[in-house]
Amino acid sequence: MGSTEVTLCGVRLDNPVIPASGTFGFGYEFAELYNINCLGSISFKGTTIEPRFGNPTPRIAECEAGMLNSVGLQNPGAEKVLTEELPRLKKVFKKPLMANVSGFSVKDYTAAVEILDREDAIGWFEINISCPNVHGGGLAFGTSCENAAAVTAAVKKVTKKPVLIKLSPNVTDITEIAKACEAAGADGLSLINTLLGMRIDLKTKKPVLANKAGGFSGPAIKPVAVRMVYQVYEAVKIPIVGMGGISTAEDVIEMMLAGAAAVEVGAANLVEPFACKNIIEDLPRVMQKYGINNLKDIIGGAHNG
Amino acid sequence: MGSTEVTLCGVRLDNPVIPASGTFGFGYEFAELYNINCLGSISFKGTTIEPRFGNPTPRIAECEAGMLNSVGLQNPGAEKVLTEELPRLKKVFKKPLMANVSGFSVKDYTAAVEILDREDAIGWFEINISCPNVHGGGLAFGTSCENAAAVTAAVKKVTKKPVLIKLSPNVTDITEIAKACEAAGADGLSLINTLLGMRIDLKTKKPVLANKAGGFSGPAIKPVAVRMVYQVYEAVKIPIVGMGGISTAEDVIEMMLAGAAAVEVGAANLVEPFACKNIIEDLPRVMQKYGINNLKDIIGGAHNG
Amino acid sequence: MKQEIFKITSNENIAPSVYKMVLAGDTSDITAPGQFVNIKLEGFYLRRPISICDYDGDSLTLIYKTVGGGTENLSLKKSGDELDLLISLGNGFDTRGSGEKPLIIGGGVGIPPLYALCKKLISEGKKPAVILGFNTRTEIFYENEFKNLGCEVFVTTADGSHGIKGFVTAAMDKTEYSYIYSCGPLPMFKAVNANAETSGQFSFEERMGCGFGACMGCSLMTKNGAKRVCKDGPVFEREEIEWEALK
Amino acid sequence: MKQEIFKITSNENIAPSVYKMVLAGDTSDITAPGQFVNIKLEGFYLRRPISICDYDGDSLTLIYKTVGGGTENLSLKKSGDELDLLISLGNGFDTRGSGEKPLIIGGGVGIPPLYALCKKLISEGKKPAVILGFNTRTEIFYENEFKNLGCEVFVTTADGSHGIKGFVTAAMDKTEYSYIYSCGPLPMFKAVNANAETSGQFSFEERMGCGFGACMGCSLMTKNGAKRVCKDGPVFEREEIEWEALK
Repeated sequence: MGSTEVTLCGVRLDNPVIPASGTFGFGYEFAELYNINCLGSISFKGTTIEPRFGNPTPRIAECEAGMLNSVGLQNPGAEKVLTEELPRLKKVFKKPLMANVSGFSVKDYTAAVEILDREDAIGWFEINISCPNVHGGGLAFGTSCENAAAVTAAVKKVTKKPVLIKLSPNVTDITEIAKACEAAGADGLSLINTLLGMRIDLKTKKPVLANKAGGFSGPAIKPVAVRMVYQVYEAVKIPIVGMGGISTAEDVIEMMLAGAAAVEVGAANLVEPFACKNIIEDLPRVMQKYGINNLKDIIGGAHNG
Repeated sequence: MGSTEVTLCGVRLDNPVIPASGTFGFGYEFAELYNINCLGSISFKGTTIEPRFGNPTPRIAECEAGMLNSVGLQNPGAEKVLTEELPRLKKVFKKPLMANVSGFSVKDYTAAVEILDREDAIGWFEINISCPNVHGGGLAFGTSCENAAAVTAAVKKVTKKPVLIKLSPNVTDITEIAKACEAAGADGLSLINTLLGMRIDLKTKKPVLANKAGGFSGPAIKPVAVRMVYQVYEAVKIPIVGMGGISTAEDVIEMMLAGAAAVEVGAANLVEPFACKNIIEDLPRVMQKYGINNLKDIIGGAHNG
Repeated sequence: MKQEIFKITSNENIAPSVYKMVLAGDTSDITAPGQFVNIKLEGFYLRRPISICDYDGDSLTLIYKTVGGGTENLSLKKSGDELDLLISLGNGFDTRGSGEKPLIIGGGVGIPPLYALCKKLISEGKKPAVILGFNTRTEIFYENEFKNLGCEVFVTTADGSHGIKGFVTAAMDKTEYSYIYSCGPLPMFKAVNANAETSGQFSFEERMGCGFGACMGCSLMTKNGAKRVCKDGPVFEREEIEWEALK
Repeated sequence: MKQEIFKITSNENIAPSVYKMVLAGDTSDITAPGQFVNIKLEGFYLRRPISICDYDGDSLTLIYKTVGGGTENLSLKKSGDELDLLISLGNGFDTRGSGEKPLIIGGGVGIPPLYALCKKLISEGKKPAVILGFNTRTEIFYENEFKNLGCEVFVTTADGSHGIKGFVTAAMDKTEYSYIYSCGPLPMFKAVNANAETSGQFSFEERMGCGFGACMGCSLMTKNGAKRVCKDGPVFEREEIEWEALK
């Protein structure tokens, strides 16, 4: 049987499958269903320095092969995440965690990272500069090279853990932002965050979401994600965590061939709570089908020749 | 029965349904199947000043709820379109046509428009500044406000017909490009062109398309299209032709509520050759279901209140 | 929560756009009336949450209204078809503080989960009264089913075509009650709350992503902070609801 | 071209990963062997083009290989299931210039459309010879069907496990011929062309968007300019093919 082991910024993962932030909470709901220690890691619910309720409801809409959300970073704030959520999560998950952090200013980011940095179980920070659902918030950092670099550099100063920057796909040239983050010291990149989308309700003749637009995720966006991971892989040397519509073991392999060193599974967790477990269990079979012995050998494989 | 009539830049259409350029050829294939005079108009195959074969094959890939193409503007060149294709098309279609024009320089665009401008049956020009499949080509115009404005202004000088500019969704802020085109004299806007996407073949471990990336269309991209039409509607005063994944009469209404004065149907024509006819025939029923008497009254309706 | 495959036993139209589906499968995970299931439907990305109307050891009754493509698809399912369900989601109703004579108030398709609740209250020796609100006579369903449980049932119709003319509140003074259980549209909740003389529980509806607490799509701000309708609810106590903020 | 609903009569596995499907429906639109149908499959965005193996007034035979999700889905269809087909796409083979003794050369799943061609040639009083190329004995299909038409049939296998060892070219000198008709993989085409002593027609395959000439997805540059494999092809004459450019 082939090996699914990969390394992300020097930290070993049993397999590259990581539930994406915002689709897995702090893991307890899933731990009721299966032993979540089968996961490569968990990117937990996006955390901000202050507690947030998020946007008004409705904040979910269905699309063809996907969904919109406008949750808007609901979370109990970094201090409570550190003292209440993570101790609970650590009871059911024994591997390094990925801490997803959002903010509205450089200081927001560094303050939240400083608090969470006290937790040894955190293996990586994933700095979200691309949330489409907060006005004047993270997305402003994700669409400007200067701002992206500023956040990256500031966060790097306050933690010794590897720092991944989560990039927005809603930009003209994602490789420019990627390169700016790399130059500012990022240890890795996560992409893509959600596309900005909208649905309109024919009955009410208004946008379905109270916030009007929302983040579009699910299998529908996978071709955009694969393209961007492929482009960024050629633009930077730091590792990429690929995401966007991954729902099957085949999708994991496609994303890794494009250049991902690990992957995150997002919307799939919401419609198929066993999605990550199923993918992990199916990986050896699919690897064998496509003649892959060692999963890490295929990272960026589509660029060869 | 309600009225489906709309007006686009002063030209009346029996209904807002227009097959999108590149998915309907010059209409003959469809005229074998049904009387295409039921269509609002036809945006014919993207025309360049010189004949083009386009990109190497394979140039089609399947996606979840959509497809990629990297055709790359195959066409016989403006002169042959004028003298061979349009006379044939005019035999089977008796309404004003939309002439879709692409180029690699401002002069390319104006030269092709000058040739096609001789054809009285052309009701509008649709200037494609957003083709994702040509290197150093149209897309460069579609991602820069200055270039978009330059093409718009130049084309406006060589024709008296209404000029629509077809915008790329692969930008950070589509409203900036839209406003630049409006300021440069555009009479209307078409959006969205395809998203840039990629699929990788697990067997060959290479991109499916010979050109690697391609334009992503189909129902999967509709939420992005609706969002962009909604945003652009608030940014400009000129009419919008909305497109991106439209496959049903409900989709037409959703896009018009977002702000489209007319719509184009693209990928749907390829998998369901009767798609436009079916949509047009279904419109009155769906209008009645949602209490719509006069289709043109709902344009931008989702912005009210 | 469990993921289970259920087999459809029957699926019938019982009122305009309202269907009753009976399914066979393992219901052992259900802990309280008022919980719901989340149904996977081919061709739709999100599951469809439907409240549980009734259940016993190996069967489940769902009553749902066709409001869009998903529920229309569900209405076309046939006896023998199988469905992938996430079962027993949400907290459900708590019957412990109901007192001797709880009042059950349901409006339209908010009525179904109150049926299993009513049965449970009766099994506990309580004497629930029931108010069922509809717009008009033709939309009425489950009046006899509640009567057959042996409770006092008041039906209201907005147009007076059957029972008491008016909204559910028009029947609230027809009976004494020790507690309120309600499920229905938000305007009805507000009217019930304005007229209520006791504590009570209200079962909420919201557009959901997952249905099991992962996505925070369906959050509701309460006096005890942000709650997930799907996981911490759908049933909330009258006292914790931010009545002024509801819209 | 027509859009027609066909009903599946049978769908059976005839070789490893190779299936034979017979469908009932209106085939009157077919004008030549070598045309293809484009099949709508639930859950797949693009239709799947499959060449027509055989047909009469009200039935159609397709032989296809499962190479991905779409064809795997097709292989699971049952007798009685209905399929939405665009029927009689492409130009098909032209039998007019074949001479008395045309040679039919097929490789693997390129073989099916040559069967209806062979029948047509025979019906026109010609005496076709047939070369069928496979990798190995277990993959062979339709050898007997061609023999039953009364023609001379040569089977080649790359590993020599049946018939003549080698590729189809190993059999090309076993018979005299007046013309060539070929369908199969590109390397086979090149080898056939290198050995061919007469004119001929070659049926091409390419990833298609629409299958009926609208999208220009499957273009092929020929000596007569750009051609659409789906509409102007799939059959092209040996003389118009840009052999050097094929890859």
